[in-house]
Amino acid sequence: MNHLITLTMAIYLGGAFLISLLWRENETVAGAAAISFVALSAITSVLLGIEVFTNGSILYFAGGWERPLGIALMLDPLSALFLIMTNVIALLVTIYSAVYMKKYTWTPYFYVLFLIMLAGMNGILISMDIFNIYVFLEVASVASFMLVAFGLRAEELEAAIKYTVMSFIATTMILFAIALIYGFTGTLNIARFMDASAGLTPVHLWFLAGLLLAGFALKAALVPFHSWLPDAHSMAPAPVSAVLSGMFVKVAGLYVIIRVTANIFTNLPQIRILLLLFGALSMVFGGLMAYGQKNIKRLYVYSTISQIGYCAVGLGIGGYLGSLGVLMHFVAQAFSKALLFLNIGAVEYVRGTVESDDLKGLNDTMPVTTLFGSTGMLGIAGVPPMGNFWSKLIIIIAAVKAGYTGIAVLCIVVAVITLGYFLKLQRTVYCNLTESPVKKEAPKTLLVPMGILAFMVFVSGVLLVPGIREHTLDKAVAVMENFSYVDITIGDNR
Amino acid sequence: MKKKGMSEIVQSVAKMVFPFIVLYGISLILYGHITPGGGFAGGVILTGGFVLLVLAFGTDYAFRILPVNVAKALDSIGALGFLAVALLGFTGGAFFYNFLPKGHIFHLWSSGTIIISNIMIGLKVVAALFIAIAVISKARLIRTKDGFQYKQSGERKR
Amino acid sequence: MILYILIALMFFIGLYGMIAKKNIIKIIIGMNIVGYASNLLFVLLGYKWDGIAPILTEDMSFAYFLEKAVDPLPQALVLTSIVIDLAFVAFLAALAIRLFEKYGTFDIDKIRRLKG
Amino acid sequence: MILNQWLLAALMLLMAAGCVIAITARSLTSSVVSMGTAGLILSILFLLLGAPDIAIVQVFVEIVALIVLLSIIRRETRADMTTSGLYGILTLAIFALLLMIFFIYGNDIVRPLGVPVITMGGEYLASSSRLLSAPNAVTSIVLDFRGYDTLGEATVIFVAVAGVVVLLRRRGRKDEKKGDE
Repeated sequence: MNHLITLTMAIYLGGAFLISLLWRENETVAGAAAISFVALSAITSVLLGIEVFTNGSILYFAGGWERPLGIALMLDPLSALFLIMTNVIALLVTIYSAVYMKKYTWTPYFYVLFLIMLAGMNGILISMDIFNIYVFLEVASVASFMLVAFGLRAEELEAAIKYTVMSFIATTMILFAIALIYGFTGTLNIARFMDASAGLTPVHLWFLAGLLLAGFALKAALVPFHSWLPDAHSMAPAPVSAVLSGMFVKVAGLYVIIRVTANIFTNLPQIRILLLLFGALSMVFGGLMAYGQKNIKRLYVYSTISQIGYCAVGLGIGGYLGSLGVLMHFVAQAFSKALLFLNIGAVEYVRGTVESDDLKGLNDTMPVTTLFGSTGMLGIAGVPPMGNFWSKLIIIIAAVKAGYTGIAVLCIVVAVITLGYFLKLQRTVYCNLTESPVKKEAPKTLLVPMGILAFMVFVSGVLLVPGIREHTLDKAVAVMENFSYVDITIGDNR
Repeated sequence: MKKKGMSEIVQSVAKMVFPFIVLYGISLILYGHITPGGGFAGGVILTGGFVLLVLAFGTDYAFRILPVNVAKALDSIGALGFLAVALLGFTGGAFFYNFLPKGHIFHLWSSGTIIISNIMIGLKVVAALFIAIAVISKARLIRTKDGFQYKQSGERKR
Repeated sequence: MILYILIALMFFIGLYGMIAKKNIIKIIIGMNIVGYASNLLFVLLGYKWDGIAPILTEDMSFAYFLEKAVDPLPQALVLTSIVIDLAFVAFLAALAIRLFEKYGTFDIDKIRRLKG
Repeated sequence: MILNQWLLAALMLLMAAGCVIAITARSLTSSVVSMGTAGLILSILFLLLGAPDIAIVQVFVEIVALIVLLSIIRRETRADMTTSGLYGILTLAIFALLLMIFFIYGNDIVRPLGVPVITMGGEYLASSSRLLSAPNAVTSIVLDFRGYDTLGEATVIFVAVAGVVVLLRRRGRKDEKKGDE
């Protein structure tokens, strides 16, 4: 069972190499192969997740070398949650892209790049070695640059170069931090570094934390570092946007920031204040920018920035409620963001535009798509039965309890702003009657993944129900709260 | 770069030097676990040899020695081979386990899977960088009245 | 210490090239220079005075090797990061060609069709 | 001790000078070439610092990067006529400030040169030839102990080259009009 931990990543890599070797010319076979590889990996990750949530974390050493020689890989409840989410969303998105990508040329290469991006994300999630995280971050990022520029239009290329340069700055900062970590403590393993960091001076800690946090905040697009995200995510093909906005910023940014704040720099509580500040800025800025957008994809992207801000705020507040809020918000957010991007992709597939001025009366022409789109929007806006409502509520309660009343008020205000811009969008785009409604629905292959995601958005709140919560989210929160994994990573030898 | 390549002196020197570069690259790859070198070093040196050919004779000549489809296949095969070495490690109990006998130190056939990995990485690096350089140096921009027109010189399919 | 300050200087030169310069080629050069700085930092951090390369030869005693050899791990990491930098250069070169086709310039300020 | 701090510092100063020229030169060709100079000095430094493996890789990677960069400089763009203006001065000022901070606190952040903590590295040195019978410790780290990193690295090259091929295809969408033929 433990061997499966590397398999999710290896399946993606093997799939990508095989597609580029055998089915470079054949779009249909490449698509089918990609779907089956992703499905295989999704099944594996669900199995792994069940194992982790029932029997506890898995520790694995690449090459069979015991520490400190081998690279430590680790799947604890926190990373298992992210892993399952990544691969399930990836499966739905891949099915969707089998039809959506038909208008692009060279789609086999799209699958190659897409699978490698997923492999990189899986690699980040299972790794406990900071240099390994850097390598797989680069794998995922480099693949995502290409995917952003895949359509080869002028704007897409422009977005790609901005994204590349900003991303390179981020990864260089991370690399410098890794060099300094290695130079001072002689280790690359996160858990061992946490042990060694007790002997470091505050100057050193601040320097490392600053570099790492700046790097990963660039990846997560928290507000002072957000400039690349609106271009890159709005210009990518819809399936890529769905994965980038739904999962990639959360895996490459949020997940690693959780690791950095909660598991590495535990004796530097001031980091949390910094995160609170960045989070509040992102929330407000993203919300306000989204209000004025005419391009619907851009609106969704600014909403991503705003919602990442919620996660950062929850992380900044900390404590049981804050951490629970972060994870719940992440789950609900990932499903609804992926749904929204797939939805707007379907609209673009049928109507050929994403400008809100050119789209009218979608409610009449594309009723099913509209239904799913509304579900996603209401989900993000935080209307009661959906998961986002509960997560926002938890974050607000946590803020009040921790004494950050101002932040709590800000969270409520931004929630209202979010509802506001989605209602505005609803009014102009979906409910505005056209003179002669002609029904032209998106193909079924596009609708089915959206339907599943819409269902997920509805039921994601179920994770909070007592009885289910104890077995899923609470275990992940425990990893963020007290570092139980240290016992198995450090304890047994050396 | 240019259609006909460089002058005759450069071309004949390139022709003489190329086999030695290839030989040196291969020896670096094979002896990577004993002496300085290894898959990456050998791979980039082999790429240097091909770069010399591309510069001296143009991309078409280089493509005759290593056709682009073969290079693409080699790229994937190298990557797959390295992944296969990693996955075959499961027979010994772990991902990337060195499952072959380690042999004697300072002998060529020693240290288990390292030599296979070296060959695979070398293949991968040379094929990948060759494709990158060839494709980039084949790219042409032709000036038209409203901007530029992109074209690959010597039009080949994929 | 002076060596580390020189590395920091090089890092900032490269970063200046990436952030303040507007030409794509200059940006790529800046990226490369930042890469040099980080690679050199890694190798310096593993260096021992009078160190030898971490490669055992037949006429060398094992104890001498263990005492004198420099840290091999940073070198392995640098190998990885050199190759990643090269990948960035190749990819950005291709991107620059395509951008020149669409915009007719390498000037980042003129490549600006997307709003804010 | 032939190899002292000042020799290394002199070489690095030369390298830094190359970097400054590369960033500031108006002519793009000369700036690319001075970047290449800096890279070759870097490979000499690697050789002096006991890292022959990466010295070899650095030389050839530098050449490949140089050729790639030179081949994309076009007649229209020989000179870099862009200016940074106030923004550039601001950036420089911030960097100078950061450099000052590093100058003050540097001793807290890095260990003195030449006395590293070789905890992990020592293990690798010992086990490379004992367990794997591979005398070259760097190769055995790259391909065995930390082979998993190398898998990621090989994937980065793979994906970068796939990206180059994808970026330089004729057209991106099927509905766009064909090229000139």
